[in-house]
Amino acid sequence: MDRRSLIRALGGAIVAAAALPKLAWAAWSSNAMKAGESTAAMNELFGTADVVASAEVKLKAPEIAENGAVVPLEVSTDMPAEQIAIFVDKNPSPLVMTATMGAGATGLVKTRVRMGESSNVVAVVKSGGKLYSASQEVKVTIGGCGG
Amino acid sequence: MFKGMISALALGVVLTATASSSVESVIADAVAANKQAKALGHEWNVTGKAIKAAQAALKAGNEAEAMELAAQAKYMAEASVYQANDEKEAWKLRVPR
Amino acid sequence: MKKLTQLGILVSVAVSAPALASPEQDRATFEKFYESRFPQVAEGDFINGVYSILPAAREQWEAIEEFPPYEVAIELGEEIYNTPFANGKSFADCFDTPAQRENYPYWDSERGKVVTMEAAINECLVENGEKPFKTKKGKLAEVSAYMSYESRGQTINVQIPDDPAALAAYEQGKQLYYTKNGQLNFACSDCHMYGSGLNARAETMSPSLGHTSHWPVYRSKWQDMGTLHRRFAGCMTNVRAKPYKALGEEYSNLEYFLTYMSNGLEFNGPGARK
Amino acid sequence: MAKTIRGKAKAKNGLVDVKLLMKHPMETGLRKDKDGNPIEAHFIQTVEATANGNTVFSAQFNTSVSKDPYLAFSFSGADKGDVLNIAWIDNKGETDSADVAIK
Repeated sequence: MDRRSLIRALGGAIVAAAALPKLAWAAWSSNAMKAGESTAAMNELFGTADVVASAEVKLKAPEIAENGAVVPLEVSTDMPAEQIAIFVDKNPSPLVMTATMGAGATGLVKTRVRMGESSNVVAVVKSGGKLYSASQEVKVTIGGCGG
Repeated sequence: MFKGMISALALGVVLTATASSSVESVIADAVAANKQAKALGHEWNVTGKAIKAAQAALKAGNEAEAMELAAQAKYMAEASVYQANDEKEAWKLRVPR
Repeated sequence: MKKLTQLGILVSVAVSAPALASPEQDRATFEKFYESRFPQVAEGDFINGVYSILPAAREQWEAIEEFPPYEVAIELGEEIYNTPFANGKSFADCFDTPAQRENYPYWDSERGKVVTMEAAINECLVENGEKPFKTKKGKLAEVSAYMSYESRGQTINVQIPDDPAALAAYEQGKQLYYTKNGQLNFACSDCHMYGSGLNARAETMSPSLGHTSHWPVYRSKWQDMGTLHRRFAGCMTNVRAKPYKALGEEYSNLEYFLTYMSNGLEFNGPGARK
Repeated sequence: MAKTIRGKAKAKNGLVDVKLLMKHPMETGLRKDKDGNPIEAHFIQTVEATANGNTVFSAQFNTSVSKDPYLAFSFSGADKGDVLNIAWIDNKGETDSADVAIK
């Protein structure tokens, strides 16, 4: 299922779903994005939730978030990576983002995410068609010292 | 020490207030004391709200609640004046030598 | 006869020598307090606030600093700085260079008051027939962010001239710093001196040495830039006191005292905080 | 649409390090405004980075990505002087794009 046929398949859905804007590039994986639970989101995104924890995947995440609205995350791997996805288990929609490595891209993604509450953060790397993961518990505290 | 003193004083004020002066005069005392605290630079941001709550309860006609809120407002206003006067000298103790 | 008068002067000076320590003695004691409380902090690193004493939090801060949210404000500030007023002049006519942090806050003897950089920005507007900016955030914070960015690396060097009124302003700022306020009954020193490094809920109290080096600040809590006086007001609200006015005398004197305490350190604004 | 994309792209021994900051409210649709009515979801859904004609990196964001999203990645196959084009589209169909010079 390469990208072009994916778009054609989704293209049909989009037209059926009335006046959504015609997306020129990779379609937005709405089923995966809307899934309310990590495993379901993973299944929607990758077609499987069969993932193995691996030291090859490095997830840099804070133990205690300075601010739940801006949690800096970094996922990196030396494996040849096709896709990287980040899940925050306890978020309303756990799939936070997914990145597809294009021509020459290395296995690296940095971003800043929102976390509603303390939760396990899972990074999944797709390499050679298989899924590898790393995870870490990130605590989110109620900010502020008075008031 | 200071915290314990606050609750003791609060209890004392509430009891005597219900017995004697009416709600308006307690509110007036609170407003006066709060103005004094403001002049001394020690107005608390909770006092104004308590005064408004007391005035609203009074307007709404529930006398008992208004008295309770008025007494709290008066207590807070007077405590902030006490803090201002006490701190005129006390701050020097915190300057490192 | 001349000798006698000299003697007279000498005596009067000795008698009226201020019982209070001089600002410079205050500063030395202030600095020694923090250097002995946090010996692990490298020379000059206090300008990074709580991140100078919290390694884990510092890592997250450095990740944010890779592309800090205040960069937007710096660009907007530069635009405003160079945009001519209705009368054709611009901020460039008020300031010879945007890098002004090292000249502020200063004691203005004619007007008898402390002038902060943010106040000078608004005064420049008023002098040119423009409306002053709002005093806690928005355009004032943006112009200040641009000017602070241009001033990075300048040494903090607040002067207290030999003028009793200037010394009084310094003493008022100092008194405010050590005075308990609000229903929670805290003084700045309770948390930021004697409590520095300890936690209030999940927040670690930052040390006051270097406190005013990195303003204005983009706080992710505000999702916005804010000036130092916005932070003073926020902190006083935290202890349930009614805050004073931004750019008012109380906060300007407090900034005068606190910045003097950090003399010798470097300006590194604008900053990013939680 | 005011310039919403700020980028830094540095080429170093064959790799280009890219850092992006995009100005966008990233409303989750779960927030309410001052008078209590919910604020509509409004967030960047896809970001595409192309250099020398091919897509080097693309990302899909969900509502959990922070306001003014930050995105960093690295790729090989371009050098100083080349241009990296960044484009995004959000759930309302609004878009913006910008060229980032590789230094």
